[in-house]
Amino acid sequence: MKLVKAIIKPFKLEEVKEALSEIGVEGMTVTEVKGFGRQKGHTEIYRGSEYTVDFLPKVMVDVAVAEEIVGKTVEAIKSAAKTGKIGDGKIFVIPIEEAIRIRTDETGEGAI
Amino acid sequence: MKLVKAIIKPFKLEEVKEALSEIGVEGMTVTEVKGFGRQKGHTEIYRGSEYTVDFLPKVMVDVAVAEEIVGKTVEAIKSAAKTGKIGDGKIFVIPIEEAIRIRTDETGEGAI
Amino acid sequence: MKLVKAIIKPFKLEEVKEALSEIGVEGMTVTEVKGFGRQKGHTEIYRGSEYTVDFLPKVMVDVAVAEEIVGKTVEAIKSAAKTGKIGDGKIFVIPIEEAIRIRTDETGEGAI
Amino acid sequence: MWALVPALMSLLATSSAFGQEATYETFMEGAGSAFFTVSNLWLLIAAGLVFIMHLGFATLESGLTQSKNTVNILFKNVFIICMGTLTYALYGFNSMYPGDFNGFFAFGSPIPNSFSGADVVANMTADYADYTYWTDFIFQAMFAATAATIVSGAVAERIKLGSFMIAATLLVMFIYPITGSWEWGGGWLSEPFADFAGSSLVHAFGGFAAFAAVLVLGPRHGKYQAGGKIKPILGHSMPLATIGVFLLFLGWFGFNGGSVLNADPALVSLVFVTTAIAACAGGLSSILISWTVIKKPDLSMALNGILAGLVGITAGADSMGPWAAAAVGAIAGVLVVFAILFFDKIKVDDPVGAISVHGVCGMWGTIAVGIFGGGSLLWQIIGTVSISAFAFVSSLIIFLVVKAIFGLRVSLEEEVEGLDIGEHGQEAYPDFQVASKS
Amino acid sequence: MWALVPALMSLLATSSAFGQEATYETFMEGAGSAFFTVSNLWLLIAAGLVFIMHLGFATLESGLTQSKNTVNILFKNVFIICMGTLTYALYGFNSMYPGDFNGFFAFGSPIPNSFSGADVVANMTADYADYTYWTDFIFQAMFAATAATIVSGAVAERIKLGSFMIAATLLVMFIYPITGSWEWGGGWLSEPFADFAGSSLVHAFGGFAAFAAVLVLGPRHGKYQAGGKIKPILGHSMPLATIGVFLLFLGWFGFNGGSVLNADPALVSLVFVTTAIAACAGGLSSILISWTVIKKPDLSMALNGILAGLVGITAGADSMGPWAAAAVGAIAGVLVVFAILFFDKIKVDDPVGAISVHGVCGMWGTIAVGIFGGGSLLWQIIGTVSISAFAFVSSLIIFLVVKAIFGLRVSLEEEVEGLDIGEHGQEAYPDFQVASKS
Amino acid sequence: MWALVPALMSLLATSSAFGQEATYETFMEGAGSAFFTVSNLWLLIAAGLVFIMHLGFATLESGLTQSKNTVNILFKNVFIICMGTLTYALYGFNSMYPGDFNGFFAFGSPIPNSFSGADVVANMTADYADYTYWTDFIFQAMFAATAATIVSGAVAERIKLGSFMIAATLLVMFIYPITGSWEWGGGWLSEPFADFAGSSLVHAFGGFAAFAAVLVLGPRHGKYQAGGKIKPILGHSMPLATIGVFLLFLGWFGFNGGSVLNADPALVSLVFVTTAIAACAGGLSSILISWTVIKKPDLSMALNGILAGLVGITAGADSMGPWAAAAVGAIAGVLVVFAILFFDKIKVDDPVGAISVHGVCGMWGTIAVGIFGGGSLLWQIIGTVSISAFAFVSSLIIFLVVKAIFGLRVSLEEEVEGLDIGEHGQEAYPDFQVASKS
Ligand SMILES: Nc1ncnc2c1ncn2[C@@H]1O[C@H](COP(=O)(O)OP(=O)(O)O)[C@@H](O)[C@H]1O
Ligand SMILES: Nc1ncnc2c1ncn2[C@@H]1O[C@H](COP(=O)(O)OP(=O)(O)O)[C@@H](O)[C@H]1O
Ligand SMILES: Nc1ncnc2c1ncn2[C@@H]1O[C@H](COP(=O)(O)OP(=O)(O)O)[C@@H](O)[C@H]1O
Repeated sequence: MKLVKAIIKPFKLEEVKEALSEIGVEGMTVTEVKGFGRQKGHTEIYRGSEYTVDFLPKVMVDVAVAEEIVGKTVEAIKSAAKTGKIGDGKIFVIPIEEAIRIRTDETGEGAI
Repeated sequence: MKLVKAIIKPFKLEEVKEALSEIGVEGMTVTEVKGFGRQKGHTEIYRGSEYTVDFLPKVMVDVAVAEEIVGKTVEAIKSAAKTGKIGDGKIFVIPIEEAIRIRTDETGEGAI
Repeated sequence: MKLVKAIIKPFKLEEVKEALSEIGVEGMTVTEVKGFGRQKGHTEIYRGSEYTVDFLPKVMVDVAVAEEIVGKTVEAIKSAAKTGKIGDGKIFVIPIEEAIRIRTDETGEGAI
Repeated sequence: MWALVPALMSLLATSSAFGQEATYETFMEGAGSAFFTVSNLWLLIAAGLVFIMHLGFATLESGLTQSKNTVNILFKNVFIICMGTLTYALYGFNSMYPGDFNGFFAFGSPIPNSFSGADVVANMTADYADYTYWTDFIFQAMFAATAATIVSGAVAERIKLGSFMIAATLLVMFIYPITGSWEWGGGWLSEPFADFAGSSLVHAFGGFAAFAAVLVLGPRHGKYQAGGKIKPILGHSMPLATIGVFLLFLGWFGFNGGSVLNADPALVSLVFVTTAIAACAGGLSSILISWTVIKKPDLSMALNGILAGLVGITAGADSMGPWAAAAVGAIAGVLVVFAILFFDKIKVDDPVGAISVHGVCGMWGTIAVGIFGGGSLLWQIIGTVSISAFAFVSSLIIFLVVKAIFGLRVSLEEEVEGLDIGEHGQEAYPDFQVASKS
Repeated sequence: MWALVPALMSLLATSSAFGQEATYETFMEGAGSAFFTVSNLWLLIAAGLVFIMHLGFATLESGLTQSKNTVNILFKNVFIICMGTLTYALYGFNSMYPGDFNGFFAFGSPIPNSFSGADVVANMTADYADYTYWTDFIFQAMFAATAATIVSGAVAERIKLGSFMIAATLLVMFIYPITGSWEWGGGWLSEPFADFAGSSLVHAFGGFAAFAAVLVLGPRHGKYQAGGKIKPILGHSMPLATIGVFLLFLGWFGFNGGSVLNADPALVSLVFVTTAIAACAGGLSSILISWTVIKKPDLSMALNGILAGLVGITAGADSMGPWAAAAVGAIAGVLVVFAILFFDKIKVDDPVGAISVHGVCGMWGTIAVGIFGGGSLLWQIIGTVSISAFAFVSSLIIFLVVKAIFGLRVSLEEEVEGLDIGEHGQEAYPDFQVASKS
Repeated sequence: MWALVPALMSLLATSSAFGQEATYETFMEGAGSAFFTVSNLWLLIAAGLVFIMHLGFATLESGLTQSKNTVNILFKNVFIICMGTLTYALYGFNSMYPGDFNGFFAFGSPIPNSFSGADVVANMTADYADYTYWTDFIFQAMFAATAATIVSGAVAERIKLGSFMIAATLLVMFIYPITGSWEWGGGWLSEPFADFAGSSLVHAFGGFAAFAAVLVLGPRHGKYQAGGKIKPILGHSMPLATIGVFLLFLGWFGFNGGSVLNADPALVSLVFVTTAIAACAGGLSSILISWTVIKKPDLSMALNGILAGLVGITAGADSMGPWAAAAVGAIAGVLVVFAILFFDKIKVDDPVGAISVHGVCGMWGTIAVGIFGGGSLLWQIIGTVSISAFAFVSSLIIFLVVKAIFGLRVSLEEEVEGLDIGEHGQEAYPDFQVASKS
């Protein structure tokens, strides 16, 4: 199993969720995060002083999936989240050694 | 070492924390997240339009533990977080290659 | 590639960000979290009842880096985040099997 | 006397007796009309000030409770002002001011839609009072719903919306006018008992009704834990709570100042001074006590202290000087801190401290008139105990009956999830990440 | 008659004719001055109450929109009150109250900087009205900006700041005084049409101007989705919205009560009663209807219901009794619920419900005077339709012209990101984690 | 003359001389009592309006500072109003209005608890003024605490709570009445210097006291960085800040309007107009300037501009016409923007801009009376400089002494963590995820 961790633009969340549903992914966990990268933040002003907000709001989607659909998952996220403009975000694939569903004690791929 | 990543119902956090303390886990990191899964969100209403809130508030607990207590840790979380109803959440076990305590430069299992 | 996951004190974020920039890390993702550990929370009071706030505000920094700069990255975070006082936080190194930049479809180390 | 005769055409459009019109005009041209006009205006403005207390209660109560129940609390407060005003027009006003009656209870009836003929003079001139019938109604109507609002805070975060709405309506429509008639309606308590603006009739009434409701309802889930540990359930916004207390302080100038029932310069100004001084003394003494006892300067206690001072001075704002008022307020500020700690100890869970602020300090304020205000101590005690006891028992019955028929508490699951989603399907702050609901 | 002669020195410091000073003094010593003084004071206080409605609008509108646009909404409201008061001084007041004119349109001119000689008496005593010229100006000025504020809410979350500021200025400075002059300025509608405090002249005017603006502007991105699905875009703070409605309710006592234009006890007190009763009836009927139709007790509908009742009674607050007012308010509370649902169905995107509350209920209130208030039904319809149509057409032209020259909408990207960053480079809540901007 | 004699029984209950009672009654029945009654009522209502300014300050200051210090700011504001009112009763009022004195300084004494015999007439009728002694006290008391409130904002987010409470008490109790007595108490500045409602006596006083306090205290950690870079520390809630400014604007109608000290129609209405116009002109000119200079329409600057206009017109609201007021306000709106930028440049860290708004614009407003209001320019300058300098020096001494004895600043760690946890052990928004504390 893998944990597919995608950092995307917030307004793409709905589309990513739908793309994942379509390929049969039934669960995911979403975190509001702040991203720092090539996309530069904007300048804000407060009582006359300018300052740069480096961190941009992003959304992190964590999806645990079975080995065989990792490719499809990455693909689904990628095409749903892409705008082609800087700051679209990243996907990281991380190994999961075990997964457990708390409610049923199921483990392994059945749990996710 | 492993990172035990548990996504649980928010009101179970206190019990999970206590269960972990009991088996000697001394640290953890908690994040507010939004979960999407088999448990369906509820319908809300705003000025006459109904809409479904898909994402439910969940809490993600990250605990780094030594190899030999991974089983106990998972067990502790599982029994503390279980209500038996849908939406109880998941536990994922992820490998950690190195751990460092910033304050002391300790590394490895001593650091966690 | 590795995911370097650092849990630090919030007011050290700026310095950590700069330390990472200096060694050439160009991106990172930051999450507000609550930490539980050796550093004990403080006592608060509400209408006459005392209670302990166990969870302290922390910031989690996720940085994906190429194998060869993992050491430098950990070092940079460590020295920037250290105050020497309890609660400085932890760094965990986690394997990443694949990384994708959504905008360009680049994969591997070029993506991060 | 008055050069300019106000156009009454429109008011009297539906009235048949055109010949009578002259009489209101005659009165307005006469000597007494200046004081009448000023007094009437003052009572209307005072009604506006009392109105804003409802916003004060709404913000105070929502500030001192959790964000997952905010829509529910706001909704209850919006409902209460609407329901309170209408039921008072329909029944309460004439039940509370019945004219000649047995001194204990009178049936109510709707206010009229208009006056005609001689009734205009009887109701719109100094023949009626220093203000018109309409002014009388609106000023009293703004007070009426307060009792329900006080209860609203104490039962927050766990009561079924529908059940609360029924119970609150019964309380405001039928019970509040009864005790009201005892004193202000000329009933058995009207002499020598003295409760100027309602330390007992409004506040102790509300506080003890709340007490009964909380006993029937039980504490919030998780508040009182095994081993006697108390888990504080924090209010979600101190700015909202502070806005609430300042608005209540402001409104109290109308609550007390308007209760003079005319614009008499000496008395209204004295009331403003005693009201403000008691409030400030209550705030300071609460700060002092909480700093000493709890070891931290507690904002929620300071806020409650101000309210305690205001509730305390309500009975005697017209009958004592500023330094006596300071004493009354300061004692109220101490009482409220210990009362809150006490009710928590005996596991009476009152999220906003309504029982302590309104119940305990309402009693204290009434009794204080027997100490500092020249009233009969015995009668003050008889009065406040009678009113509080009647409120307590009536409320107990109402809440028990409503509980038996409709149920009172939301399910544990809904309580944990929050009443905003459970009862309303709405969130108060959908854009913000709200912390773990526990 | 008056023993104490107020010191007028400073006021008249710049006036040349010292001999005239005696005349104002003479008037103030005379019989009529008591009613004049009270009435003048009441109108000034009423002006203060109307002023606070602008805070009500600011908080209501920002509460009912997303947190990423909060700075923008607050800024617009701050701008509107500043701009509205100054342009009214510069042009509007004298255009709206032109004295003798053709009945349809008059040019405006700045208010004077001071009066001297005989002008003092003509403008500062009962020769002018039951209040002074300055009182007249400030009371009317506080009303003036309301029309723009109503539009502000309807076009929120997508309009360019600069373009809005220009359109709002044109509307408030030049168009609002025109319809105003028709009725209040003694123009062609002044008889027998009756619009006491402005259900049509202020509210329907604002509502229909907003309607035109929204048609030109289009709905917010994502609101109306493929397949007819409506995606609700949630307001970010129900406490702010509730504060807004309570402040508006309070301010309405000044809005309607001050429109009596003197302190006549009978009429002002009747107006307070009808205003409060209609508001409460509107709130209750909206609660009832939304609970029945939408199946949940909806706070936002309850709040809109109160406003609907207030807008509804504005035209006839002086010409009907409390129970007629209750009927007017209750019907308004039903109307507003269906109007909001209706406008959403026809894809007119109005984030705060301004068109329904002010436009629809403004019309209803004006017509209701022909039913309950003894007015001519035909003339009431003619009046409200003329005013609404004129507002609609003028606003349509203004917004189309501004669109053609400057553009009206922010870019889609800015709309998604929020206007706070886009237009102001500022955030409303920088300390809080705000949910995914969508 | 007056038909209805108000019941004075209760007031006089403690008075021995029953025979004197008739005299107040006689006065109230006499001719002069109508104007007296109206004027007295107006001053009481004005006192209520000034009271609400304290809520305005509380919300403005907490809105413009970080969420980790919100409980602390609210607490200070609650404390200030309580302490200010009580110390003014205890000492300040009689020190500020000492009757005959040397013109520079007088000791104070407590206000009495009641009046009896001839004193009733002397203090409760036109023998005293156009209002009663109690009215005089409460109106002035509401002003008194303002000076401390102004300081409170400037020293926010880093001062020790206890030390602030001591310094503020000394300032309000002993120093404010001294400069107050110079002008309003009949001291050396009372002629020909003109400061109508206190541009200097209240605002410049507060602003310059704040200036001294900030110099002693130093800037917030991290504000001024190496290399001259300024790191803005953002206010956490623009809605709170906006609520604050609207409430202050409203309150200013009482602040200035009440300072007429009676209900004279011509003068009070002029003051309402000049006050509103100056505020709006200040808002607009700040918007314009900040848009031009900073390139963005800055809400915080617009809000400060309104306050600048209000502070500016305070000295001359009674002595100039609306267009002169517009000029005064517009210039204040420009001044405040540059003053804020200037103080930031010289590293005087004032989180809410109090020194610029109250200090700089208070001076400007006083001087403006010498330009537009017919005052002596020389004396205006002498007056405002004397008052500001005295405030600055006194405050410097107080804060230096308090620093030496108790320390002034919280530890760096506490400053970073926030004063809410550090000083109060409480959080303002426990349900919300608050961003990284830096
Ligand atoms: N090395 C990294 N480790 C973790 N997160 C990263 C890293 N680089 C970028 N990110 C995340 O991805 C987001 C987008 O990256 P950015 O460099 O701005 O644009 P792009 O994805 O188009 O290359 C960042 O805001 C950040 O949240
Ligand atoms: N594949 C997944 N990857 C990541 N998180 C998941 C996944 N499936 C479920 N979750 C998380 O677990 C929570 C509970 O899952 P759900 O399917 O609702 O119920 P259950 O845990 O009872 O199967 C979800 O809200 C989500 O946060
Ligand atoms: N085993 C763990 N797993 C995950 N996070 C941990 C663990 N132990 C500590 N942390 C995180 O590190 C933070 C600091 O740890 P703490 O024990 O307080 O101090 P120190 O880092 O000095 O040892 C905690 O607040 C928590 O967020």
